[in-house]
Amino acid sequence: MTVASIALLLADAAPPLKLEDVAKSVADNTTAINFVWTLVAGFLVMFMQAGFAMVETGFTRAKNAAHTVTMNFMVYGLAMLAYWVAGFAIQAGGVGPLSTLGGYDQMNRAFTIHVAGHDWGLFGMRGFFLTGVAYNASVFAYFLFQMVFMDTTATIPTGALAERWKFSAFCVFSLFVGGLIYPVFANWGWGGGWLSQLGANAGLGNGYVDFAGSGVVHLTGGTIALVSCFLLGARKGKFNKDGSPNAIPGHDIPMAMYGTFILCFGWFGFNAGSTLAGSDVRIAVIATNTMLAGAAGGISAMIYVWSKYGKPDPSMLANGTLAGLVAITAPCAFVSAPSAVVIGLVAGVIVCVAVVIVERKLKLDDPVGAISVHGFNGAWGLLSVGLFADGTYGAGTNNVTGAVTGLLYGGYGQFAAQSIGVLTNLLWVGSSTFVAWKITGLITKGHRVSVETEEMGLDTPEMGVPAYPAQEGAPEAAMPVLQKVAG
Amino acid sequence: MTVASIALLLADAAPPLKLEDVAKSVADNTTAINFVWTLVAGFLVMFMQAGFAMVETGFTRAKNAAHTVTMNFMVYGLAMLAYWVAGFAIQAGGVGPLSTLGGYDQMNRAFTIHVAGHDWGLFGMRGFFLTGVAYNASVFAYFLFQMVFMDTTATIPTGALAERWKFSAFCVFSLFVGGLIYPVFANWGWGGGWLSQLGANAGLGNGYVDFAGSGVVHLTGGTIALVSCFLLGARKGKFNKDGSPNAIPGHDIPMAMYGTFILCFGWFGFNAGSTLAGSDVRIAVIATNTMLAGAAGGISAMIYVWSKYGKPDPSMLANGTLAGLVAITAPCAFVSAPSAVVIGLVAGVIVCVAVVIVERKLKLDDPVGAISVHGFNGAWGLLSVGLFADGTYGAGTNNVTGAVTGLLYGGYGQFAAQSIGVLTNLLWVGSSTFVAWKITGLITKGHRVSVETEEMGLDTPEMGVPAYPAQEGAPEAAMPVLQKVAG
Amino acid sequence: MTVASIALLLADAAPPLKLEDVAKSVADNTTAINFVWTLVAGFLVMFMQAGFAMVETGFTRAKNAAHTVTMNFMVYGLAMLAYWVAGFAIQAGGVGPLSTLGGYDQMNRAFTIHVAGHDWGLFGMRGFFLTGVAYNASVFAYFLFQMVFMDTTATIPTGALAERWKFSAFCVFSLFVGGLIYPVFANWGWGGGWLSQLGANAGLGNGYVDFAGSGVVHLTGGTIALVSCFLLGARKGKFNKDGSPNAIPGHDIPMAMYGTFILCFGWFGFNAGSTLAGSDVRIAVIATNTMLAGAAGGISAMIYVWSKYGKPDPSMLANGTLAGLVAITAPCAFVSAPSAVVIGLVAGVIVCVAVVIVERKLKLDDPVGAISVHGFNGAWGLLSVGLFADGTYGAGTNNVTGAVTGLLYGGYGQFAAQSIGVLTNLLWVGSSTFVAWKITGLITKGHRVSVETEEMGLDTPEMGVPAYPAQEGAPEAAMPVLQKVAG
Amino acid sequence: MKLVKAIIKPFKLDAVKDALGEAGVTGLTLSEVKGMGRQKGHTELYRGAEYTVDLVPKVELDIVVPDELVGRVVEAILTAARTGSVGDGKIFVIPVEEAVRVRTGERGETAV
Amino acid sequence: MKLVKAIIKPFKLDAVKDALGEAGVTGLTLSEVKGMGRQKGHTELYRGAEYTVDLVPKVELDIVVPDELVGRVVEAILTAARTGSVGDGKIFVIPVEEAVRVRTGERGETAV
Amino acid sequence: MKLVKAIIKPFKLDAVKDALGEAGVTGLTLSEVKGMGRQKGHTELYRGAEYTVDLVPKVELDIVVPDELVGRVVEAILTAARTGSVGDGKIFVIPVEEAVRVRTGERGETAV
Ligand SMILES: Nc1ncnc2c1ncn2[C@@H]1O[C@H](COP(=O)(O)OP(=O)(O)O)[C@@H](O)[C@H]1O
Ligand SMILES: Nc1ncnc2c1ncn2[C@@H]1O[C@H](COP(=O)(O)OP(=O)(O)O)[C@@H](O)[C@H]1O
Ligand SMILES: Nc1ncnc2c1ncn2[C@@H]1O[C@H](COP(=O)(O)OP(=O)(O)O)[C@@H](O)[C@H]1O
Repeated sequence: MTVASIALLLADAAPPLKLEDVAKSVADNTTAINFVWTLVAGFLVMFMQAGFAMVETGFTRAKNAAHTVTMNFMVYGLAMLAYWVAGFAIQAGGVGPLSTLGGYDQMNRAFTIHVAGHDWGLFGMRGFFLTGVAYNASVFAYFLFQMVFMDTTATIPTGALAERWKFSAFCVFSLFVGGLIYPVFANWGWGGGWLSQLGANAGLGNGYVDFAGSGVVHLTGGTIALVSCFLLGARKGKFNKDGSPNAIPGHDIPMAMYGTFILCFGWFGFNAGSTLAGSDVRIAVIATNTMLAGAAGGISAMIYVWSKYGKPDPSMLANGTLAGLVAITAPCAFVSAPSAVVIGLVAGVIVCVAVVIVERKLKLDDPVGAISVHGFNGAWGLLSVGLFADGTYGAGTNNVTGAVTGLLYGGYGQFAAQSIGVLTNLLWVGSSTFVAWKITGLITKGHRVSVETEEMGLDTPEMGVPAYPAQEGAPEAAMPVLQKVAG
Repeated sequence: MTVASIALLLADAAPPLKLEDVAKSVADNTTAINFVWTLVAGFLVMFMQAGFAMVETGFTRAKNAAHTVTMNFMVYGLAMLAYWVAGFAIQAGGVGPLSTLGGYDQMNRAFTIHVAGHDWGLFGMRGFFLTGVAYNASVFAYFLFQMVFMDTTATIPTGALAERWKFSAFCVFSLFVGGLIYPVFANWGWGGGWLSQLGANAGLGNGYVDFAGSGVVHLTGGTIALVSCFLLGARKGKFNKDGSPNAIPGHDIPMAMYGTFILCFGWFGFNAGSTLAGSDVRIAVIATNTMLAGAAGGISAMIYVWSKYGKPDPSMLANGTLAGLVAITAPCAFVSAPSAVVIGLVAGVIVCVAVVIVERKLKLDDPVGAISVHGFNGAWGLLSVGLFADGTYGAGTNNVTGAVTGLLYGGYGQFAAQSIGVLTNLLWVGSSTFVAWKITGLITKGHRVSVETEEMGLDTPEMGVPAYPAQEGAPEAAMPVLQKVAG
Repeated sequence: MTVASIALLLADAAPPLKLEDVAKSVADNTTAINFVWTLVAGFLVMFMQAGFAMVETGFTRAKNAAHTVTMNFMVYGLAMLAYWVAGFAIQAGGVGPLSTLGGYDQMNRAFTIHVAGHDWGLFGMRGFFLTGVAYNASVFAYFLFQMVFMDTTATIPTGALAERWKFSAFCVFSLFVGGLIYPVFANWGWGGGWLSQLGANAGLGNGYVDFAGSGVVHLTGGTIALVSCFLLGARKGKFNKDGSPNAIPGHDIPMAMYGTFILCFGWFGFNAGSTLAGSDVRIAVIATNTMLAGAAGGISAMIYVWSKYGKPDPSMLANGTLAGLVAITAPCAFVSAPSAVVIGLVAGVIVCVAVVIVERKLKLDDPVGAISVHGFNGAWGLLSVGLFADGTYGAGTNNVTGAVTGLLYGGYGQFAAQSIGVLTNLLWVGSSTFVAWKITGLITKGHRVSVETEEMGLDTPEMGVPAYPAQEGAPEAAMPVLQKVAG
Repeated sequence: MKLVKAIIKPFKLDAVKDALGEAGVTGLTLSEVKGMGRQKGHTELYRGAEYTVDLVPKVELDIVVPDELVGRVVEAILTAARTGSVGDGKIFVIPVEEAVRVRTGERGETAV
Repeated sequence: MKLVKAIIKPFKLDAVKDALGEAGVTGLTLSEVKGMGRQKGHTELYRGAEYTVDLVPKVELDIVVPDELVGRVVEAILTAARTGSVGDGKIFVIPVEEAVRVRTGERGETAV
Repeated sequence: MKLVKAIIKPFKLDAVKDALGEAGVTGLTLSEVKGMGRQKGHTELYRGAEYTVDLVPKVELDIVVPDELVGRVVEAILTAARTGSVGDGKIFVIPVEEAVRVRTGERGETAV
């Protein structure tokens, strides 16, 4: 008797319960759980935009606060539309069937090259504007989740370039980040591209493994910040004639710390959501590791600064916490709790040291520490997969049978793949940033505001309004409207 | 062999797995998914209260900030209790079985009138105080979700009336919004009332279709704001003798933008949660459309203002983003991604034009732009369903077989139903606001604070405390307590 | 024909669908729903840290704002690591199988004593560092959820001790809270310890019942605050020579209210998440009751203050709302909506009266009202379970068959169990706080900053930086870096 | 030259600025200050405690004018700032020995 | 009349206000200022960099008093504001030629 | 003694402080003020409405110096604060009759 005959047999019953139908409903439930999880996680990641806005605005001066917050605000929409037009298609074209989201498999269309006996993916070519086969719930869920990740990257450089970047240049450059720079690397790491194939094609562990994006998201953001911060130059007054730096404290430390809490909150979505599956109970391990590494980063930064300068420096604590979160982002799913704590502790120290290196060796002026937090610790996060992955999770990742295993557990190839990932990121993101920066500069006639604007503060000349108008004009005065506009 | 005999047959096994039982568990899981989704979405919508509070407080002056923020804070509780006492019962009495939430069907009891051969619902009559048959998990889930929507409406007018409204009048008036004005229209649109029956009873498409409330929530809030703003009059100093307006900048632009980000975040719950079903994968399309339209609104507002005044105006960007979100709220489930972008782009321009119309033609003083954002774009959102709905979703909505289809896809009746919805909203909400306003004025001896209070700022005279006490009194001084109270 | 033969019969079909497999998948889905629910709820609770930070910082003076916000920030990580090292194991060792999270049962290992014919649990002994059998997804989910609850407790005293507590003492003391004080009581109430056994072992209702922690979390926090506030002494200037108090207004009332909204938002996770099961539809009742009680608390506080002083006091409204939330935390699952409203209304009045008692009778200086909000209303919440539980839910709680039933519904024993819980909390938490405080004082050479530091504000001397540097130093000046550090 | 120092109610600032302009004043320097005087301050309410704040927000205008203008300037302020209720403020006239315009180095009355 | 301008430590404000009241002062104007002087400022720490802030928050009191009261007022401030450590502040006495009460137009000593 | 009151552009503060130090000034008091004058203010944009703000942020320095130092102090400010564009600010010199150091009670020039 075949299933068909059972079906037949059930059919003449009322109600005609069939095992297949029930099984189908079960699968639908699993899909629904994964949709709910992926979307809720995506919402949390989107909310991180508010956190970044608060951190960056708090760490800059009041006279530039409207400019900083508006960059943070608009980068969300600008990069999103560029990603919707082109970026998503470039990234996702080789992603394969969306197995946890119902298995939809119509998106595949990657540009590949054939080298050394293998096809290596370079970029995708389907899904522009989310039309055609991309007008599908599974694709939309995937788009939303990937979009908010991209937007995290796009918002990172705004902090490093704050207090002197022309708003028009910011607008144009952000389109490049969302439409091209990020998507290409994301394709290589996550969209089935060549980095992810390093395992299957070249035998390096599971290939490039970057669970939630220490590399794809944070190192990319950090590299953009590094190159563009170098090209833009320091704020007036940051360095003295002799090259020694000055401190330029931000104007609202509590706000920066509230923002950091929002980031801690959203990061749960960032990391645990990256399973794209609520049905994968590993999400609990991921979320817990994320939490522990963030705490550890804050604590080690505090201890480091306290023992060095005699006081716990709130702004470095906040950066330390973020450093821990950035670092755990790649390894979160593959490591034990003690490893997560170690990764975080190291990250907290790295960020403190990196801040000094960036400022005093590289002579770069990064007002919020974007390069140190996202760049240095993004790289550390990628490498730490290659060190601490304990072989308990990730079997099948990137079409490689074994679980992800780092050096400390005997997996040599994995560390190599991770290292290649770091270098590739620096090369691609660095060079494409350079080109996009130059093109942007041509379009917007330069990247830098005038000296007068910088002295006065960017808010009124660039944005049209100070951040705190009552502290600027007369607190009581209603200001007569200059130009009447016909309704 | 019937199902019953299979059941029998399974019964004598150990463990006695039965297909029916398994199927029941599957259905329970689906219900659980929908509960989780609906509740989480409801929580996100509740959180929008914080966003509104920040936007409105940031857009008003420091001397009125405690008053503005406290209105935003208390409207949540005041309108909630009025809704719990009466509003929910009025709204929900004709809602039918809560199909996605377990199918509970005991809430139905609507007051209807018989006209033109059909019964038309006017209001519900069951569920007061959430007692009796309403003491049920499904009803509570539904209540929570509907409550937070109502509270969004209730909070909208506080922005338009800020900096001059007596706090006592605010308290009383908010009870009317939560207990009567909103619930009646919500019944018509969502509770099985006559607007929703325009399809089944009068052949107009699927009847009034307003997926997540461009009309029920936002246009209602905007109409209340319009009428009450007219009745309350402008702030002292807003208009000159010759009728020309003055600009009165708010005191904290970054806070307004953080608040807008919170609204963007909560709006995912607002729109995608309105399926009341995590098991409906369309949630991904809804959430993505919501995100795109918000971004598009911000960008088109920016471009519009920038090209008109030479600078991107942060406060209008924020309003533009909200305008896009308001507009997509009704059509979010029924349109493609490009349509969502178009709806958002148009909304961003509408809000810029509307702000000028409201201020310079209607001579209304709306400090935060509530009428322009929620009123004008609420109407635009409703109409855009009738234009852009592409017939891919919503079959069965309001007991009409076909999917929701707008003008551009050949659905003429739908546009008519939407237009009737807009007009009905203006009529009912406008007139009931007028009456409630007058009654409130009798109870609280007027709506307007004294001239002295307005000059000095409402905070101390109305609320008892300035928003930023250190900027008011002596920063260091501990103030002796006047009146001792026996514990 | 047995199930086995059906399975056989299905086996020769392709695909070989088996009822057991389908049933297993159904159970997996239920587990997944519960994981998603528990984690999302846990994330929301974590986010409450931001809310506490805003409330406490807003309610303190600008010159201490960096200190207050940094205590709130670091308590999260410090207490978390102490809990990870030891606290969790102490708390969870008698928790039994994690039934909603897949039924994992390897964590059990409690230290018990045998008294009056029963084994009574005192503390757990498994799960240190989350290693060994604790390296498991179910345990990690449970850990995350319990951790964020503990952290709520740990953050409560920082408000009561603000503006005068040495940061080093704060750091050390927080380790005691997370590693010992909280976990022991949490074991007694939630970890299978003796309080929870009062029903099964001593016939007192369902034993100590504290659904989401009015007692375990809030009363514990309040008791720590009470004792340590007494030991630390009042802020300079708080009391006059004659013992009469002075008001010391905080510096940012709107921020405190935004923070309160975040707490309202997170509290949904706090209470409804405490089912650890999205599959339990009671979550809707819990969430709705939570919402209603918070609203009721705010409103009754407003009415009370308004009628007493002639003005609605924004800071008391916010405290009233929190009081309602604290009070409903224990009974939220067991009571009807009208009872929730009554519990909240009473809580709003209690907090107003308690603030006066604490300040004018006990002569304690609690800048943010932590003792009144969390202590008094934590106790009220515990007792209200014993009064209002209506017997519709909680059957089987603490291994007692019947549903949880309070005095008003005939359940006498329950009220007794709750009262024992309150007393036990005061005794254990009070005495262990005293000891931990003294030990901390030895380590950090006292708890109190110098008089000069307190006069100048704690920010610069303790933390190294003022909260709002531009208001302190010269707004424009970039400050030369003193000490150069070799990279 | 004299320094005319006027302490006024904040919401009168616009009117006073206009009146000064008409009186021929071309420049002034303004700061936000708090005043204590006959105007009694007010009661505030914070976390269930009432207390009195005896400091009232005021705006202070510093206007340096040639001697012959002092009378007109004082009159202009008097008229524009007066509401008739306690706390309207004060005007103090203080001698100035020299004024210098930073931009040009001009001295004396032409500098103001 | 004289303008007594006192720059004091912020936390001494309450004591000074009380002492002035006892000395017969009925009005004053206060502003928050920053001072530089012998008091050396302090070191701050921001994102891993130590730096010195040489501006210290102070409160400045402007009190216009009849000539005969100047001595008592100065004494009152001296006593109330002194802590004995560097940075206690300064008192400057500046001549005032005229005082006007805006509310009434009164001039001279009765105006203050 | 004289009170030298200098109103300057905020971003010139550092340069002026340095120049004053070289000129022998050991103490000063600073406040953030807003100025109106020839410098025309600027246009701002808020919610779709353009408006002019005629108040410009400035920093005011109050420096009390012995008579013989006035010239050098004024010169130092002039040189350090000048940008050459409108709005560079003013320096006013006002007589001071007495100075007292709160900490010690010292009077006269040694007090400043
Ligand atoms: N002796 C004084 N010295 C300096 N400022 C004063 C003096 N007396 C009053 N003021 C200022 O003038 C303001 C108004 O004075 P007040 O006595 O309240 O009312 P009125 O000017 O109507 O008599 C005060 O708030 C204070 O700023
Ligand atoms: N020459 C001066 N002119 C104006 N204000 C001064 C002058 N010298 C000092 N001050 C003010 O007095 C305050 C205290 O002076 P400082 O030299 O630090 O201590 P002390 O008064 O104990 O000698 C300074 O912070 C500054 O505000
Ligand atoms: N008559 C005046 N009294 C007091 N302050 C003045 C006066 N005129 C100008 N100021 C101050 O000097 C600043 C600069 O003056 P302004 O006329 O704009 O430029 P400039 O000094 O280059 O002529 C003003 O912003 C104001 O603060």
